[in-house]
Amino acid sequence: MNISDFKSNDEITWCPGCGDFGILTSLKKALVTLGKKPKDILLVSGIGQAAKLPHYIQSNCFNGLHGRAIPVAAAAKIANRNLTVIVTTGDGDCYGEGGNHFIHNIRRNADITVVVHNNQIYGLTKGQASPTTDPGYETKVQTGGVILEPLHPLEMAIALGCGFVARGYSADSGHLSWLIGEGISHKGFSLIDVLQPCVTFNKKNTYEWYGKRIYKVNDDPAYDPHDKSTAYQKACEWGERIPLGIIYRADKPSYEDKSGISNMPALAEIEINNIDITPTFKDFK
Amino acid sequence: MNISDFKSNDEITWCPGCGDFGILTSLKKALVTLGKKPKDILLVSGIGQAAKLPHYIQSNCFNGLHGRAIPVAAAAKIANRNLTVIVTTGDGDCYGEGGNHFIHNIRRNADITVVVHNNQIYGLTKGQASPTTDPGYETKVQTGGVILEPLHPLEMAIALGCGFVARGYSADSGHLSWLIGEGISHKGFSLIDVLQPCVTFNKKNTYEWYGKRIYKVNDDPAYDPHDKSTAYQKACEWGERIPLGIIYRADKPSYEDKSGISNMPALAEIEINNIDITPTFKDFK
Amino acid sequence: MPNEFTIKIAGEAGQGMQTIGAALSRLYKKAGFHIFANQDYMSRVRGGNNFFQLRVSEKPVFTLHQKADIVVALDKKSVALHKAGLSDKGVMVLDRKQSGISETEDSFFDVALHELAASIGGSDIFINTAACGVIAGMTAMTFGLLEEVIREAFSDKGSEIIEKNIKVAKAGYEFAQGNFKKKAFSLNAGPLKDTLFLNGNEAIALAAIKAGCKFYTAYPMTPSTSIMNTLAHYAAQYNIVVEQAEDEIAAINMALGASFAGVRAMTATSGGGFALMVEGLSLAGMTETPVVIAEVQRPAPATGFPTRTEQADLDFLLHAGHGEFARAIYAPGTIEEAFYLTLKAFNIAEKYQIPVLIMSDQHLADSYRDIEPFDLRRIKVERSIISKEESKEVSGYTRYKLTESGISPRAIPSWIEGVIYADSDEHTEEGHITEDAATRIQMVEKRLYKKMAGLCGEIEKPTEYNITGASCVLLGFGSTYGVLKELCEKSGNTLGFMHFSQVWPFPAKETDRILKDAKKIITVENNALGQLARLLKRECAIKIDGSILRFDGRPFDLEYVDARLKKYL
Amino acid sequence: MPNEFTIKIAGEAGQGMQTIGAALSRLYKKAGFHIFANQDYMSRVRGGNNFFQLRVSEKPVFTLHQKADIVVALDKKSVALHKAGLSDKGVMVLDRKQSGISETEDSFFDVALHELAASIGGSDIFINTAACGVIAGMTAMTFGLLEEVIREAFSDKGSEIIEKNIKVAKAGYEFAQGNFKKKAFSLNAGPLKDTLFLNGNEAIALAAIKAGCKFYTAYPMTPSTSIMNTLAHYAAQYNIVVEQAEDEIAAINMALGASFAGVRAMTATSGGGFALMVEGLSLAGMTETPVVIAEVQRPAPATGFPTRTEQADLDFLLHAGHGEFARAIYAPGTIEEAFYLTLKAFNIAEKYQIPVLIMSDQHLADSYRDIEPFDLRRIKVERSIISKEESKEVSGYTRYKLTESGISPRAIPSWIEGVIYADSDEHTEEGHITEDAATRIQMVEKRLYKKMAGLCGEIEKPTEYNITGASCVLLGFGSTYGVLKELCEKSGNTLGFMHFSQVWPFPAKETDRILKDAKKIITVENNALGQLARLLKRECAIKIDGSILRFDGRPFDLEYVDARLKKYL
Ligand SMILES: Cc1ncc(C[n+]2csc(CCOP(=O)(O)OP(=O)(O)O)c2C)c(N)n1
Ligand SMILES: Cc1ncc(C[n+]2csc(CCOP(=O)(O)OP(=O)(O)O)c2C)c(N)n1
Ligand code: SF4
Ligand code: SF4
Ligand SMILES: [Mg+2]
Ligand SMILES: [Mg+2]
Repeated sequence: MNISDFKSNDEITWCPGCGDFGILTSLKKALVTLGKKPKDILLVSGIGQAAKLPHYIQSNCFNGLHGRAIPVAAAAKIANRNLTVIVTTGDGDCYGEGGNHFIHNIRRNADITVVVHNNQIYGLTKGQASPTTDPGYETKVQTGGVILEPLHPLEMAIALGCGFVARGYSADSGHLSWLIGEGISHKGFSLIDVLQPCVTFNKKNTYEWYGKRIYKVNDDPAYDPHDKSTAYQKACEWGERIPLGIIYRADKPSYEDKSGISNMPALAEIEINNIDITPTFKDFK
Repeated sequence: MNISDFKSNDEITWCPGCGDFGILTSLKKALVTLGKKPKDILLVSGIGQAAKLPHYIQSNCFNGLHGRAIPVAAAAKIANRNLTVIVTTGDGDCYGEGGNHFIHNIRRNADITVVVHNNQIYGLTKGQASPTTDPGYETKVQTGGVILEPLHPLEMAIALGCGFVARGYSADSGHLSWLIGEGISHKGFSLIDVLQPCVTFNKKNTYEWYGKRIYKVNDDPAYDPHDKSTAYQKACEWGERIPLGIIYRADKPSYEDKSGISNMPALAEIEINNIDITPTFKDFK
Repeated sequence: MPNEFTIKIAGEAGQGMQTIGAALSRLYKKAGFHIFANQDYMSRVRGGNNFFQLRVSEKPVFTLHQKADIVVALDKKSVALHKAGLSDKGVMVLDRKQSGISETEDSFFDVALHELAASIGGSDIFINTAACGVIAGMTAMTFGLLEEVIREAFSDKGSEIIEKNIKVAKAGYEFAQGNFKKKAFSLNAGPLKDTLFLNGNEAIALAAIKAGCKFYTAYPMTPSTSIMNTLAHYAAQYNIVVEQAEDEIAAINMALGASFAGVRAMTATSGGGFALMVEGLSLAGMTETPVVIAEVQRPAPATGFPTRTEQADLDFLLHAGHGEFARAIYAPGTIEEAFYLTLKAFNIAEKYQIPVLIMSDQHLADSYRDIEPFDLRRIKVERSIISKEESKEVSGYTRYKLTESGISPRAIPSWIEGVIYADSDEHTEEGHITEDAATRIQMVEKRLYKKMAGLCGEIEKPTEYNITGASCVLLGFGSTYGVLKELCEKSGNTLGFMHFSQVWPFPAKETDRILKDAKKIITVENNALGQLARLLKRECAIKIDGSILRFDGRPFDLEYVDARLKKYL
Repeated sequence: MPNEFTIKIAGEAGQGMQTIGAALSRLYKKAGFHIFANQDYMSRVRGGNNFFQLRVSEKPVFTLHQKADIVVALDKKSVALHKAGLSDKGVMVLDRKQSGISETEDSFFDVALHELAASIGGSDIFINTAACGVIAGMTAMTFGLLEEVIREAFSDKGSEIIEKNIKVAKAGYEFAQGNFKKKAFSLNAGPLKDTLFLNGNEAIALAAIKAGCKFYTAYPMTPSTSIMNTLAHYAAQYNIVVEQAEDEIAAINMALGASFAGVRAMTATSGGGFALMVEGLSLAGMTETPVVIAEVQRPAPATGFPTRTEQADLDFLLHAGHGEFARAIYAPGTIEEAFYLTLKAFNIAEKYQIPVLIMSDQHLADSYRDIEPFDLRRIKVERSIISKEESKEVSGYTRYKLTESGISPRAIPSWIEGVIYADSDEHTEEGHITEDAATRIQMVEKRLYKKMAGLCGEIEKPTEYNITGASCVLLGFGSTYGVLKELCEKSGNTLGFMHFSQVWPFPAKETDRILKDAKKIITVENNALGQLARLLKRECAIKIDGSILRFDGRPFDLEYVDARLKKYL
């Protein structure tokens, strides 16, 4: 498989210069590197600019409701564990409308990889604040500037016990595709929050703004993503310097392992034509 | 005002021995200590055993939908900031069905106090796992024992930037009523997670079980709840020892302050009979 | 009350009415009687007042009476609360001393249950067993049968406990034989039959297992939860994943994800939880993903009466979801229909790639009846996917291919060589987002007109009984089946009935044909608006003459309907 | 096309069609013409093909034509896409060089917009201004008027920018005067009027301000978002809190919390978001908490066409929510109705303590018309709470006191000395949880029967036009008002219409009375099921003869309906 095998015929509708392009490329690269076939991949998304991504890649796709990608993805994985399941979602989709599924699926820990196109704005609906919009940023709805504390996705994920917590940058495709590859290889829920400039509606967190601040934690050989307390400190960093990389890692059994389905054929492949329930009748006699 | 002024005539339907009684008493005590009047208090709840509490106390009450107490409470506070708004909710109500509101209202930071009766089980629906049920605990639904990572409410609240994060114990009413009082006095979203034995459905986390493990962080004069990293470490503690007390504190402006409504009359009191919108017509000419 | 009697066991939540009821049910079943049992309980775990009611008969029974012949009052409150619910010659079994009741009445049969349990068993916990013994004695059962029931019930508790229970039961039995003088409650047992005894929720769960449901997800909500409990109990044995969702939105979306990935999937809830699934229902319609949803109704709005019964979500289920798409809604009237229609629901959902709803209610969910074992050949599992075998041959696959029937062949991801795009936006045949007007029209026709046309060819036939002869025809759907049936049978030729176990697509033509000469038509509905009557008005030509409605959270009983029928006859 | 013409400005998202449209609208309005403007856009931020369409007329206009007389094609794709949409003598304004179009056609009017903007303004960004100049020239406007419009539009941009724009506009204007030879597009201006120019969403927002809404919360969703934008814009000035919710469930529950606490509260969304509010709707019904909800429809199911129009949620809104409770649903047909009915919605919601829905759609939401300034005396703010003053006298308050009207006096927490219990369970008059059957019956009667009876006395009168004279009467609700009105007026006496701006409670008796002698009745609906026809079938006695349906996401235009009417005439 090479990059062109993942090319979709659908027209891309993102704005020129949008950070989403970099994520698309990085994802394709990661899939090529991992040697995955389109037929074995399932991309699940909600609604938003980010959530259009599955149409732009040759792979299975379930483009569902705004905010509801993660439950679809987790269940699809459980039902057919032969699939490599990846969620492409936005900061609104995942942390806003979909917040409850985000929390509880970290706990559930099915083997899915969640790539959040975090442009710190609602792109598709034309520029309202998202949960990660910086305080003070003015929009048509937040006319006096955002007054809510931004949501800290990495801190939250660590607090919830997520086993793979990473941050990438859409403009650094080499690094991002590596992160996505690692996320997919991690068994369990993997979060990759991706800084993604929205050139149309986010006039603050631009390529330049991010470019000045980002650095890679994994460049420091002493950085140990397995150490929760170091990781948590690192996750708190946001401002003058913004860390990229695998911030936190913990190995823990996945949902599939704990539920026992890892040792069964994929549920979808179990023959159902002649299930005999008569042995159970005795319990109702 | 004294305790009897807060007595409701409604029959209490909790099981004898339920931890909820201790919470009810503690709440009343706190209100007496703070010198609040029933008419100025609004208790908001969802559905569950915990959520029945507002009926058992003389005060205003909005007993709404399962999982949806917090948005009701935050908005009621914003609309009528003369009210002291307290949410009484369960671990399922608040962290399960209501998880998304929990997250985002910590960010919103309206001045409400959220008391979570955390019995680590769904009581009213007869004993299914809640988000905080200990791993391995068997129920009629979790027949092989709980396999999801428990949700860590205190860690999460800190990660979200909650300004008041505390844990109480229903059987220690003196301490709990102090915590509730502090929570109410804190300006902004206050979380008080209360360990609450469910004598009917939680056969693991009993009075005895908790009794052996709890200790009070604020007994240690060196403990500084303002230090986020210490607080986060403390919040992670669960097992042989379980910390009680004010785990984390941070002073930050409330929603009311940031939105400017603190400087206005309560919204509910603004006269609306003769609003003149003609000056605005010019914008549509 | 010839050939039957009704026993009601009442007390506080936690006093074990269900345990007694279950034991007595087994007893009478073993004795060759027919049973209809229903439950009335409050939304609390301890205290209050609940009851378990058991109608025991020589002939099959399908519904309940308003009054009980024997009331077992396990606490003081029950005596006062259920006195009015005693039949003419009814007997109230009570422990006057324990309940602190000084007065006495003709109907009272005082049994020192408490003392009996304590003195013979050594503990209060034997009260239930003592009560069983008393009832067995009062109803002329042989003690051997009761002993059998006790041995089975406590089989995993060790012999000491078993023997103690038997001793206590015996004492109660003998006390009744010695002291209960009225001999009103003796029936003639029929031949012993190999029947099943289960409730509506259990029937739905068993059908889901049989249908090959491999992924069940739900958020607990009374009165639907026992579907999940039953499936969880058998999950390991039948290779089913039962996953408690974080909320109902997750449940419906998980069910859709699992279904898309290739398994048969189901969820269940009650009205409030279903309200949260409405967006997902619309998603199922748009993405053409099969899913089976059981909505076990309870009185609403909002939280309402969490543990009681109502049929007020008919209109809601018919029209839930933004936009227009095909759906099917079944409304089983009996335990048997609950089973067969759930099986059918899975087949239809998969065939038409639509959401299928099973509309039940607390009364059907929690009521038990003895029934013939299910005929497992009656409805076969009919798969409507491209099988793994066939998948090898597939090329150039498009998920939403336009076809005559509106149904596009459905492939499973990873089975075919190609890829599958499912999409919630309006989409092309490939499943990509489109803004095209012509495509939109084709897709609406596919999802709505064409699928509805197909579904109309597979409508479940309504039950008809004595339509032409009757001077009044009663109409109902869902759990009212039993009361309609028994009333009509008892009425001689006066009454007829028609029962709809499928309410969408509605069998409009069939109904007009069947009812065209009906003299008078009355709907019987557990709601306040007469929603079935409204639906008939919209869908059919026939005229409805009135509705008998009940919306106090309680099920219909024979006498309730009978009394209200008078004005129409 | 005597006395009017239609201009369509088409191009990629981001090319500024709306800017041009807005400027031209102001221009023609200043010139004394009447305008109806509608928008067609895709669910993307850049690229694709969108258009802004402007109907300019000597007489008031309420709807659109299928074809445009002038199409301004801002990119190559637009030329091909909109050629078929030109009227007989229509002109396509295009920049052939820039768009790379080599062929020419009779209808083409080639203007080197790009060159003109670059050479005179010094930058591409002046293309829009250049286009305005050209159109002004083609339609015989005086340049002074255009200059005025430009000065106003750029008033905060500094004089340099203003002057540049004027220069570019002038060049375009002169080019058109010099080169555009057909003089088809000259109208006679009427007297200048002091009208407003706004769209349906803006009208709703202004009404909310006037009604005293102090808490508005919503989650962004096209096409409802501009209600929130408008309110946010004026929030500080009018002391309103506008709070973006984390999801729609939060929005409805926040609105209820604020309302309970004493303010008038509102939320808005589209079908998918409303689906998430359904449980909250039922909560409003049960707790008797007033709330106003605008549902601005778009084509569904699921995500559907996010930026297009449909009226397919009628059935859904009528029946949304588990259980039975009273609601009112308005379906404004014009900008004016959007305003007045929103005002009424707040009064009715508060008076009956119920949820009130405003059912709009993308077409009404995004379409502009020039209208008379709202008559602010027509609908007064009518408060139905116990005022702060009155609260001092209140004692022994119970929230759900049973009354003749079903309406219990509503106190505000902290105003009265006592306390208030609101409850989602079935409750007593005090608002405490109950399990009592008799109370249940009283409360259902209160929330449903009694309130509905009251609401039936305040139904908004349907608009009727030429019912008796017509050989065919058209029925519609919501945004179809304009097309019905103009068609009928043009038809002489052939057509009549009846428009429902309130669909629940449905004016059934009124409708039967009005339509009893109608010769033929046809509904005109932007949906696939003919939902209005179904509703009429259920609620009324009259017979519907057919439906003209459109469900491709586009609004009706005069010619579309006219063509489909043929078969009925
Ligand atoms: C239930 C529902 N509510 C609201 C919307 C409208 N909506 C579509 S995308 C979106 C936000 C997108 O933001 P984000 O997820 O950050 O994606 P982005 O466009 O920024 O990539 C919203 C609010 C919807 N489609 N469905
Ligand atoms: C939408 C909805 N889903 C489900 C329910 C059923 N339900 C009522 S209470 C409850 C759980 C209660 O658990 P918790 O919040 O922990 O309260 P507890 O009873 O343990 O105090 C559930 C699932 C409901 N009422 N509404
Ligand atoms: S609006 Fe922003 S996020 Fe959306 S495509 Fe354009 S640049 Fe990207
Ligand atoms: S079930 Fe548990 S939580 Fe509920 S009242 Fe009983 S003891 Fe308390
Ligand atoms: Mg975003
Ligand atoms: Mg709990």
